Amino acid sequence: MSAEHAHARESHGAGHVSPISLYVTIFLALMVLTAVTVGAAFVNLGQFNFLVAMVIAVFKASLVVWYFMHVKYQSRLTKLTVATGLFFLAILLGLMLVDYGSKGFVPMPPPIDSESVIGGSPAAR
Amino acid sequence: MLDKLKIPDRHFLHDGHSLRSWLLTKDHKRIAIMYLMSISVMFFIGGLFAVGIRFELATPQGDFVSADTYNKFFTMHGVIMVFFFLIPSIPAVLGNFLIPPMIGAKDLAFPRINLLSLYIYWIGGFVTLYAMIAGGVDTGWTFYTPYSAAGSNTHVVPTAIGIFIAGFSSILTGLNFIVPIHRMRAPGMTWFRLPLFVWAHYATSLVQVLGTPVIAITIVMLFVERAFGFGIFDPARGGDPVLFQHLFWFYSHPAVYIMILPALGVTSELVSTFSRKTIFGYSFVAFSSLAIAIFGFIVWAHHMFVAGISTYAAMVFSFLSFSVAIPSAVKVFNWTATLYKGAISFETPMLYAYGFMGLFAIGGLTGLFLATLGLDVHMHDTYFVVAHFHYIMVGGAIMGYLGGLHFWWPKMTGRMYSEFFSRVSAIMVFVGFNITFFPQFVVGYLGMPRRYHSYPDEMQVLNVMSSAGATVLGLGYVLPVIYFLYSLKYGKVAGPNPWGASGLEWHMQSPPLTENFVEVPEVINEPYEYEHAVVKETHHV
Amino acid sequence: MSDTVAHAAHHAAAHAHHPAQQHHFDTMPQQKEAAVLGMWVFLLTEILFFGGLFVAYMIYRVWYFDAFAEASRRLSLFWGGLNTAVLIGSSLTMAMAVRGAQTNKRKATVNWLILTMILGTVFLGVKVIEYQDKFANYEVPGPNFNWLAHEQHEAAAGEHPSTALGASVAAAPAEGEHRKLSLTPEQLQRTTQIYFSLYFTMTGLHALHMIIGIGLMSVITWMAWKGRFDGEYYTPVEMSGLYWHFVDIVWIFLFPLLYLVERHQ
Amino acid sequence: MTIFGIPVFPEQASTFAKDVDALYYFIFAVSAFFALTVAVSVIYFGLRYRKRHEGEIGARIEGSLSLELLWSVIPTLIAMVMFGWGASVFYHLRRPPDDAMHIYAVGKQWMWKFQHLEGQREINELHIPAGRPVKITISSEDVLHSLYFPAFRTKMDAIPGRYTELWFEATTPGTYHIFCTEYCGTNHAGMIGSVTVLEPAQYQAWLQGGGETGTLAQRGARLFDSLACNSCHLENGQGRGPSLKDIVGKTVTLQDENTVVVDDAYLRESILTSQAKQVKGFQPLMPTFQGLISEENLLALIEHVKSLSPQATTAAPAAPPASADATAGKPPEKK
Repeated sequence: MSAEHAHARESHGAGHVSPISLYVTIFLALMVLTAVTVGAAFVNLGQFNFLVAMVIAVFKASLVVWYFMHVKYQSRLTKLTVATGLFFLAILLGLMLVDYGSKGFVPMPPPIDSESVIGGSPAAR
Repeated sequence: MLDKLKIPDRHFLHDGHSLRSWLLTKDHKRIAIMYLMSISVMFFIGGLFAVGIRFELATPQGDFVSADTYNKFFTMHGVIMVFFFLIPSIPAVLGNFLIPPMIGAKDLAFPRINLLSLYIYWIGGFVTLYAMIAGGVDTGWTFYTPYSAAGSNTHVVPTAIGIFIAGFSSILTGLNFIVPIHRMRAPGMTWFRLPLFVWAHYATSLVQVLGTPVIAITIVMLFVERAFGFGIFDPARGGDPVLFQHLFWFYSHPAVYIMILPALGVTSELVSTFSRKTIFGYSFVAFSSLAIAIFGFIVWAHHMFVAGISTYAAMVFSFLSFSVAIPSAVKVFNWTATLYKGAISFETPMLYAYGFMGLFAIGGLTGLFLATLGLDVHMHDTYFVVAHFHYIMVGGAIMGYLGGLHFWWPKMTGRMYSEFFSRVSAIMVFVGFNITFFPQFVVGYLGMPRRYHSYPDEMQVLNVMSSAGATVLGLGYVLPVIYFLYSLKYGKVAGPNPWGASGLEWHMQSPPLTENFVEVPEVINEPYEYEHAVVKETHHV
Repeated sequence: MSDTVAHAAHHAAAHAHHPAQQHHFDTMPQQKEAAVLGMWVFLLTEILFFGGLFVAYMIYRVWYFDAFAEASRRLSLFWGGLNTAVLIGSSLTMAMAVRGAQTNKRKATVNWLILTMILGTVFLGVKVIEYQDKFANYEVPGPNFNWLAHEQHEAAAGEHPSTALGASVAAAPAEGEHRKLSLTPEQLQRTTQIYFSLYFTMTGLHALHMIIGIGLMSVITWMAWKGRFDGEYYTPVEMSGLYWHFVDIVWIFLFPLLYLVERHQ
Repeated sequence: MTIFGIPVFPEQASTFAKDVDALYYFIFAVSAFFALTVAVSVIYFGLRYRKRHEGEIGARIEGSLSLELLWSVIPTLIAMVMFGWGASVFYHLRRPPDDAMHIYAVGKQWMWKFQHLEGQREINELHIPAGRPVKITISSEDVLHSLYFPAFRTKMDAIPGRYTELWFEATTPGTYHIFCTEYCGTNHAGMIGSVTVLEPAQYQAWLQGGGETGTLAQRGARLFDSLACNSCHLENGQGRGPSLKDIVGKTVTLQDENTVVVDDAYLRESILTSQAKQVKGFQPLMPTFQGLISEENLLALIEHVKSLSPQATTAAPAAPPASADATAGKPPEKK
C-alpha cells in the first residue's frame, strides 16, 4: 500500500455522518441565495448583474459540493479532482476569450442567399 | 532448456472456452484480446480506404473514383483510423492487458465498466459502419461547419452518433486506468517505481477524461443543428462556424496525445529493456508525459491560424504551442542517453523502437514548422500537414503499437512469433512509411492542398512515389497478421520472461492466470533494475 | 467502517469478506475509495461536457447580449424559480437518503429516495409545461421558429396572462425610449433563435441527466428495499447521490444564465 | 527549384516568399541538426554498446540533472527564436500597407469570383500588377473556403458572413496557382485557378480591355440611384438619412451613445440591417436589405460610398463623381 494510499484512507471520511441540522441549514441557505439571485436580477447593476449572479451561483454550488457531496470530508485527491475539472474549464473559456476578446465581436453575420431561413421580414409571413 | 518450457495448464485463455465466457468476461486480459481483434478489423477497413486514396492519387486526374467517392474515402479513412483505431489502440489493448499486472493488481478497478466500454465501442463502430455502408460521409473527419451542418447531403448524423458513442468507450477506459493507478497499486509500488508505460497511460487517461466530453458536446450541438434545425454554428442564423473549430480542436488536438503518449510509454519500456539499462532520467521522462498531456490543452488554436482568429490570439497560441516541443524533446534525448553504455540487442521490438525514435523525431520537428506562424500560413492544410501528422500517428503511434505488440505478444499468448519475418516486417514498415510520407513534405511545401481528388501535373512524380511506398507499407502491415496467427499454434513456447525484462508483468506466467498473481506481489526494487530481473534466455533467432 | 477498519492491514483483511466486496479489491475501504474516485472522475467529465455548452453560451451571450436579454424575458420566472426550489429540495432529500444509508436505516433510506424521485418528476413535469409554452409560441428553433409570433398572438388575444413577464418588442419609437432596443425584428429573429437553441440544448441535456438519475434511483431504491445496503456498504446510494447533486449544481448555473439575463428593465 | 525536372520547391513570386523561405531554411537547419544528432547517436550507441554475451546488463546510470537542464533550456531558447521570427513574418503578412490596391474575392462552391475596383470581374482567374501591394478582401457565399497562393506564400480562409483579408506584393510576372485549401465539398479539388502577374503597363492594358461595365464604384453609384438610397442620403446633410460624403474613416455617434468608426464592416452592417447601429439623430426609417441584395452588389455599394470620401480611400482609383444629384425623386421603395 503506497504512502499516499494509506494517507488517503486515514483521512477518508465517506463514512462521516453529518447532522440533519447541517443539511437543513444548507438547504435554507440555498433557498435564500436563490431568492437573492432573483432579487438582484431586478436591480440594475449594469455589468455587475452578471457578476453577482455568478458569484452567488458559485457560492451555492460550493455549498452543495462541500456539504451535500461530502467533499469537505473526502481525501485530498477528491478535492484535486474537482479542482482539475474547474482548471481545465477555465483553460477552455479563458483561451477562447483570448481569441474572441481580441478580435472583437464582429457585427452579426448576415445571411447571404435570399432563400435563407430569414428571408425578408418575418412579419410578412 | 527450451524443452523444459511449456505452456502452463491453467491460464486466462483456458478459463472457459464458450463464446459466453468471452462476451461476459470481466477479465481485463480477455477484454484486451477482444479489443485487439476489433481494432485490427477497423485498422484494415481504414487501410482499405487509404489504398483507395493512394490509388486515386497515382495520377493527377480524378480517374479512379469520382470526386464524391474520393471525399468519402478520406473522410472514412480519417474517422475510422482516428476514432476507432488510434484512440483505442495502445490503451485499450496493451494498457488494458498490462496496467493491472504492472501495478500489481488483479484487475482494473471496474471490470464491468471495462467490458461495458468494449460494448460501447462495438455499438459506436457498428453505427459508423452502418453510416459507411448506407452511403458514407464526405465532410472530412474534422466535420467543419457549416458544411457538415448544412452543406453536405451525406450521412453526417449517423457518423456523428457513432463517434459520440465511441467517445464514451474512451472516457470509461481512461477512468478505469486513473482509479487503479491511484488506489490499487501493490505494496511497495510507489509512484516512482511505476513503469513509464503506466505513467504514460496515466497522462493519456487524463486527456481522455478531460477532452472527450468537449467533443461529445460539440457533436451534440452539431447534431441538434443538423437534425432539428437549431442554429448554433450556422452563420445564416447568426452563428459562428469558427466556434465549432475552437471546440473541436480543444479535444482533437489533445486527442493526438491520446494516440502518441502511450506509444511514448511503450518506447520507454522497449529502449530500457533492450539496452538492459535503467531509463536515463526516470522522473524527467515520467513528468514529461504529464507535461505533454497538460500543455496539449493550451495549444489547440494552432490549427486555426488562418481560420479567422485574431492576430493576437494566433501569437498567443503559437507561443504556447512550442511548450509541447520541450517535453517531447526531453523524451527523445533521454532515450538516446539510455542507450549509452547499455547492452543493446536488436530483437524486433527494439527495431520498432528505433524506427519510432526516428519517425517521432521527424514528426515532432516538422511540428515546429507548423507552430511557427509565418510558415504555417503557407503550409496550413497542405500535404506538409498530412505528412507531419502521419509521421506522428502512423510513424509514432502505430510503430509504438506494433513494437509493444511484438514485445508483449509472448506474454499475451505464451508463444514466440517468427523473429525473421517480424524483422522483415519491421523494416518494410519503416522503409515503406518513409517512401510514402517523406515526399508529401516536399509536395506540401510546393503547395498541394490536402483532400484534393485531382492535382496539378507537375506534382505527379512525388505522388507516385508516395503511392509506391504505400504498397510496401501495406505489405509490412499484412505480414504480422500472418506470423502472429501462425505463432498461436506453432510458435516456440516463450516462458515467463523471454526478453529478460524487469517489470512486474514478467513475473507472471505466460499466458497469465485469470487473477494475474497467485499472491499480491510486494515491490522492493526500483524500476528497471536488470540486476534483479528474472533472466530466462529462451529465445533465439 | 471508518478508522478502525482503515488501520487494518490489507493482508489481514483477506478473511471475513463483506459479501459486497469484489475479488480484485483487498479491503472494503479500498473498494469504496476506488468507487468514490471513479465517480468523481466521471463527474469531472460531466463538468467539461456541460462546460463546452456553457462556453458556447458565454460567447453568444456577450456577442448578442440584447437578444439574449429579450429572449430570456420570454421564460417564466415563476416556473423557473419553482423548479429551482424543487431541485434544491430534492438535493436535501437525496442527502438525507445517503444519511439514512450511512446510519443503516433501511426504511428512511427508501422513503427519502422515493421523495427525491417524486421531486425530480415534479421538476420534469414543470419542464414539460414550459416546453409546451415554447412550442405554442413558435419559440422552438428550427424552420418554424418565429420570434414575432408571440407579439402577434398577444396582440390578437389581448393581454395574455402567462406572459406578463415577457416583454413587448414592438418597434414603436416610444418603446425605444425606456428600453434601448438596438435590434431590428430580423436580427432578433436570428439571434434569439441562437438563445433558444442553447436553451433547449442545455435544459434538454439537463433533463436527460435527470431522467437517467431517476432511472438509477429506482434501481437503488429497489436494492435498498431488498436490504442490500448496510452501514459498511452503501456505495451505490452514495454514488447516485453524488450524481444527483451534480445535476442540481448544473441547474444552479442554468437558472441565472437562462432566466435572469436582464430582468431589471 | 527542380531536381531532374521535378519541381521540389515552389516558385518565389512575392516579397513574402523570400522571408517565409528564409524562415523555412532556418527551421529546417535546426531540425536537421537535431534529427541527425539523435540519429547518429542512437546508431553509434547501438553498434558500440551491442550486447556481447548472455546475461550482460548495461551500466547503471540514473540520469544527470545538468544534462536534463541543458537539453530542456537550449531547445526552449531555440523555440523562442522560431516563435519570434515566425511571429514577425506573420505580423507583416497580416498588415496590408495603406496604399494597397484593393480586390474583392468571394468563394462559392466551387469557384473563386474576383472583383476589381475598376469593374473587371473574373472567375478562377486573377490578374494583378507586379510591384504593387494588393489587398484581397475575402468572403464566402456558402461554406468555408480558403484562398491560397502558394507562390506568394499566403492564404486566408473565406468565412460566410464575414470579411477576412490577405495581402501580398507580387514580384515576378508569370502565372501561378490559386488553390482552395479548406475542404468545401464535392468539387473542392476543382476550386483552383491561376493568378497572372503582369508588368504594370500590361496590367493597365488588361484593365482597358475589359472595362465595359464601368468601375465597381460606378456600378455602386447606379445601384445607389436605383435602390433609392439617394432620396434620403442627401449630400448636403438635409436628408432623412445621414450624408455619406466624407464619412468613411470618421467616427460617428450612435443612438445608444456608443461610437463606431465607419469602415467596410460598419457600412455592410448598416446596409443590411440599418437599425443595428443607428446613427444618433436619425429615425430608423431605412429598409432592411438583408437577403435582398447580392454580395457583389453590396460590395459595389460599399465601394461607391467609399468613393464619396476621396481623402479616406487613397487606394481607390480616382472615382468619377457619383451622380447623386437627388434629381431622381423616386420615393423609397417599400420592401
